Amino acid sequence: MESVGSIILYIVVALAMVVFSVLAVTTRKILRAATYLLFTLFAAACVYFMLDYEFLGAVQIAVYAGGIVVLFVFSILLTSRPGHNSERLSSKSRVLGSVAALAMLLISGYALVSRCALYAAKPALDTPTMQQVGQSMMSTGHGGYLLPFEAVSVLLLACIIGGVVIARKR
Amino acid sequence: MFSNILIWFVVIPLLMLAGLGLCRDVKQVRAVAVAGSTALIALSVKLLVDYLALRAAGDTAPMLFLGSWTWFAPLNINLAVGVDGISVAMILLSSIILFTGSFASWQVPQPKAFFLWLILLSTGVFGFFISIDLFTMFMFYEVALIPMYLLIGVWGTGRKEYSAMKLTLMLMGGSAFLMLGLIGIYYHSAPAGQPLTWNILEIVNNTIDPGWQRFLFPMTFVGFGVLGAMFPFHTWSPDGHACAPTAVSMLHAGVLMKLGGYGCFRVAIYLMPQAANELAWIFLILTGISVVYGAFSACVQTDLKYINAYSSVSHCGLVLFAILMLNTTAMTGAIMQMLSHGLMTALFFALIGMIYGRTHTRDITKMGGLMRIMPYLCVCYVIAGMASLGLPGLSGFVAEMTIFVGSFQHADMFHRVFTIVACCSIVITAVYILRVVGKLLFGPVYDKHHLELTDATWWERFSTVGLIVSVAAIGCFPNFFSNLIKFTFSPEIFKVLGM
Amino acid sequence: MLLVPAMIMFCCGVYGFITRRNMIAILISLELMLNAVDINFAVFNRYLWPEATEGMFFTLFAIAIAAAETALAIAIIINLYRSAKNIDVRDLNKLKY
Amino acid sequence: MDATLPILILAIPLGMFLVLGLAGCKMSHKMAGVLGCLGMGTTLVLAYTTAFTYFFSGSPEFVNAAGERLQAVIFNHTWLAFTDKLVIRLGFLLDPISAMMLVVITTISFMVHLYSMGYMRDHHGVYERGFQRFYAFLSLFSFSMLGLVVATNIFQMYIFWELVGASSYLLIGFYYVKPSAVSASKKAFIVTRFADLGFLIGILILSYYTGTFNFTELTSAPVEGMADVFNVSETTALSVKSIFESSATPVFLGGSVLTWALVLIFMGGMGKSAMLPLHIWLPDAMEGPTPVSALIHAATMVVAGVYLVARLFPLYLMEVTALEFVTWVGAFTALYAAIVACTQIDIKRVLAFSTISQIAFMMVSLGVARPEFHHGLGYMASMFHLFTHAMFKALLFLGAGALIHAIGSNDYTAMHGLRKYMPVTHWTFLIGCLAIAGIIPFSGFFSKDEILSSCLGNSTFIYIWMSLVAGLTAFYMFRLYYLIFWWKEHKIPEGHHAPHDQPWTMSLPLVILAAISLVAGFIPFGKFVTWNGHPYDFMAHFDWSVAAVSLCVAIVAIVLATAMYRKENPLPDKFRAALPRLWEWAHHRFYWDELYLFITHKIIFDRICRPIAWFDRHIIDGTMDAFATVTHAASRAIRPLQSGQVQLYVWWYLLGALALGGITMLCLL
Repeated sequence: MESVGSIILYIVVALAMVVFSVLAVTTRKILRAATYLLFTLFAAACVYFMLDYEFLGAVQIAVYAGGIVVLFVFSILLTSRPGHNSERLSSKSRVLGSVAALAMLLISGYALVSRCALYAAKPALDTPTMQQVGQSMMSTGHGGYLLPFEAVSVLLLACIIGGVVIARKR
Repeated sequence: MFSNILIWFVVIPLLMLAGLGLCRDVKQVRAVAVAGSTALIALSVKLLVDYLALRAAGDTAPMLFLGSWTWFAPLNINLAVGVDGISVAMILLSSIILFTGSFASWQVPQPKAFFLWLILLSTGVFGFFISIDLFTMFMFYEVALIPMYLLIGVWGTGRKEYSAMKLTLMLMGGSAFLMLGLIGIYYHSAPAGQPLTWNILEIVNNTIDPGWQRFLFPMTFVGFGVLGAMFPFHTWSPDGHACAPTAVSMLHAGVLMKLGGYGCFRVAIYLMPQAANELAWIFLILTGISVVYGAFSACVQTDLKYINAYSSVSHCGLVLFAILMLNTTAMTGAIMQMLSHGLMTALFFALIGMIYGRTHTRDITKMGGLMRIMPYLCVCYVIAGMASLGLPGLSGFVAEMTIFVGSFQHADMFHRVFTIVACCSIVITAVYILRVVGKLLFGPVYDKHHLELTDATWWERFSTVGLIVSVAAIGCFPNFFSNLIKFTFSPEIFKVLGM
Repeated sequence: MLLVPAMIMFCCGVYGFITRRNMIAILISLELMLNAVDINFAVFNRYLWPEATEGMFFTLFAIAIAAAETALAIAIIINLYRSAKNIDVRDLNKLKY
Repeated sequence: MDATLPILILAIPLGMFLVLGLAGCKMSHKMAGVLGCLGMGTTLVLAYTTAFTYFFSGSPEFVNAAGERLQAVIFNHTWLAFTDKLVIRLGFLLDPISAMMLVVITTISFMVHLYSMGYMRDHHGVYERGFQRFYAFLSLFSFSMLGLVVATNIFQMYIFWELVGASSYLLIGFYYVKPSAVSASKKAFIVTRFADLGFLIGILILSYYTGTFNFTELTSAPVEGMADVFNVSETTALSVKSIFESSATPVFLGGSVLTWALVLIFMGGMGKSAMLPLHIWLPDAMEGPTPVSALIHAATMVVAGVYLVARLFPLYLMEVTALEFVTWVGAFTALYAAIVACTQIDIKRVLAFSTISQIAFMMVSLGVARPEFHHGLGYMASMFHLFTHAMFKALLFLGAGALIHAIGSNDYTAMHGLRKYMPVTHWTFLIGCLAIAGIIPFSGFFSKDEILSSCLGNSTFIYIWMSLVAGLTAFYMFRLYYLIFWWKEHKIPEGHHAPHDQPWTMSLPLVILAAISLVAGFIPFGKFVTWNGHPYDFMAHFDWSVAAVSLCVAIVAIVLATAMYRKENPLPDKFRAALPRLWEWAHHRFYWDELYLFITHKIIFDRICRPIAWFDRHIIDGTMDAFATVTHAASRAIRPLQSGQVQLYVWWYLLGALALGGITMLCLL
């Protein structure tokens, strides 16, 4: 078993994650939803840290929390009309949605419970250093990710251009 | 590659397409169309002469002018070409009809686009007749079908969208069967362990497993039979013909429907003779029905084009009927009927187009006494009618008689009885042809406005004379054509049947 | 163990995706689901094959692509808003058929 | 014999057809007519030369040492080879009957060409519209008919058989603006076409079993000793014979295959020769110009059926059943047509029914001919009657044409008492009537007498029957004669010229034909034409009792006609009143036309064609359309799924995913 500290950490992180994600999809104010999303994302970053993937956690914070959420906020401000930023959900769709979500939860939960050891110990691992990550990114062959890296960079370029073109004022 | 004469039958239309693309006005379009189709006629005459010269020199190979160029090696697809007497006859027919069709569509609207599609269609037709590779054949077949949709849908009359759609869908349905059949043949084209092939000449050396033949034969026969207007898959033909513009009707009835008969022979029967022998009776019944049924239906139609479309059902039914008899004489008759029907129907449709262009109606109850008004066209119509009802000296007679005599030589009583049933069509044909001639051309003038109409223009005369001369040539010198075709049905085709 | 909150997060995403009508809210739900999946990748990698790095890198790329996708989606949403003055998905069905 | 002459006989009319047909509209009317006459005149000379050579040259090609006439194939060009054995050849067969027919056809045709120069123009000398076309068609007909009689094989005969049918169609419909002419031509073509179907099937059956089309091989077989006469090797002859005598040939519906083949072939002859159930086209064919009726529908084409049976006569001899069929069809037709002829008003219709009746005489004569009796007298009599009938019937028709041309109507009610106005026509017409009535010494007497003799040789019943018909013939012909030329004084309508005789182009043929009708009876026909080529002297076997009886019958009939019709009197009306039902039926030709109209319109059109067309449009096409409709409906039905509501798509996706997950879960349980 793990240390008590890590268990407490786990509980805190898990709770934050669950609570904030639930809040993010149930709140009526869209700006609040974005804020809750931010907290959820932080929690996810914590998970990465707990898994010893520091670089991943850093990226999560930088890209998601730092980039995407900001984008969200800007777009919300751009698109919402004053006093009109709340939406009313019909109870029917809410019921249906929660039924679907619960069913989903049930099925995947069952799969999880029946297949995985819930309390498995974390194997020991040398935290992959930045150097290792960088080398993997830039190398080919087994464990090398040059091709996806390049693909992603092209994709990002395309996104930039696409974004500019789409959002351009006519 | 270009030293092979056959490849030019595809190259010239393609060059014509390029030429049409550069055209700026109507005159240039006409010039390209006429020049190209003249070149094709000249080429097909040269092919005929060369072919006969080779045969006279004692070349007894089943196909001549062979050529093969790899196209897609992993699937053994080649552009393989070669012709025998039947193909030569069909190529000649196609080029004559294309030539006369170009003249018949002298004043078509949007000539450039029209001719583009028309020439693309004829590319497919020529390609189909010269190929001996099943895949290439199928590809050209599709190339010939698709432009039809646009030609009818854009340049047609009446319910053109409906008809174009119906025609295309039914023919596509047929080619779905066909494709299954062809792929099936491909996978049984060689003995186990040997490389597969699409080449007809190679497949024929390997007898396809009879069990598979029984499955593949109906596929291919129905697939081509749809285009050959076999009952009950003929209903695209009346609507399609009725709505198509003149030249398209000509090409379609004259050449495209022949693709069906030719394919039935070249693929279904040539490659799968045992199944053909076993299953012929089913299709004999269907085609026998076509023959009589088409003729009866034609008797009560009032639209000129419908009459001819049903008459085509009857005549093309006779083609398939004769092919299924599986003997040399009847098959020769079938091919001659294709030639004859092609020319004669093209003539019919050309004339109907010309009459329609003047009177703006095709309803025979709304016309009458045209003989006084446009004697030239009407005389041509009478000649076409006479050819259709089988007057000796014109092509219909020799073709039908060859079929009847050939079919009656079949040893089986069932076949002979069906031949007699098919013979009855000559009477019914006379009924509907004379009905039209009597109502349309003779009698008092029905509509006073028609009195102001003019007779044929020079290009119309050119077009009709060309067809009439061809019809009369077959009718007067049938032995030439018969011998040209007959050699193809050499004994080795029938060796499997023990005939 | 870490999969459980991820799973719940995913279901929240699903719930949000099918109930919310604001496009940005939908996008937010989408991000939740993506994150849940990312966590799964990382967890499986870490617990089952600690020596391998595929899961981690997959997550890495997923984050990058998600960022790109979000940026683009937001651009579209803003553009839509400009033309339709509305970002309610139920009213934006002109592209059907 | 050199082939040049025979080739020219066929080539000149054909060439004339092409020239007049293609270039006719460019030349003047007169030139076209002169050209046509010249062409036909040349053909006439050539044909006479050929026939003369055949009958009198004594060349071993044509006659053997025993004096028997042979069949000679002058040339035989392969036209279309179906198989090695079944080959259509276009050839020229000379034998007694074809040589005789050459003479008949060219004579009548030339007369008609000449006559039409006068007939086809009005009283002011203006030529009719389409005059060149008329001559072109006449030439086409002459070509086809000549080709038919010289056919060397049955398929060549069929080819020209169809061609004469087509030229007959074109000529009947010459006045194509007249709806009645159009429908008459259509009727003629379709009825004969239906008969030709039988002919074709007969040919198919015959050729299937014998493996040949050639007349020499077909006809040389059946009777002993024929082979050497017709120049065919004994083995071929025996093989054809043995085919039909062996039990290997199947029996179908109680008749042997040969019987069926022959009956079916005879059906073709019934159509062309207007025998009973298929006779309806001939009276209507009188819508054509009168010279055409004289040439085609009296003298030449309509006897093609007789010629066909005569050509295959040795085969018919093998199957007496078929010959009896021929006899009875002929006998009924003869009586029927004679009765109908007594009640017609239109003079051309009277002549048409008379033609039907006379052709039926020839058929009966062939039907009763047996080698046992006077060496096949009936065959010779039939051919003789064909010859004489062609002459006097052409004469009568041309005479009728002259009358019609003068009066402008076909009805005798518009004529009456014309003898003073048109003496030439009157006298020649009288000669024609006497000839057909069978009065000695006119030609009809001899040929009819021979027919009756041969009937007597076969059965007394037929003899009495045919004598009765002969009496009726005399009666109706003289009824016609008196009603045209006597009855009462001619009334000239106001503002019209008095009718007068025609120009020489019309009178000359009348005189010539009258002269032939007068003397043709004295031709020793048996010396030239017999069924097996063996010369036969009829006069040596002449049966004076038969001759006396037939003469008496004819004279009684003429006396009766004179009494009834010479002067206007109420006797005919009394007769009519006495037998109202019979008169009514006969006047309406026993309602055959109505029956046919019923069958074709009510049954074939309304009960077969229309339902088939309906079936095609609604059932077959409906099924095809239904495929499209169902596909279309299905796509419409599922289209709302593509609503554009993203969340609905997610719902579907989610349901699918849940279902899959659920299934997986259940599987894992």
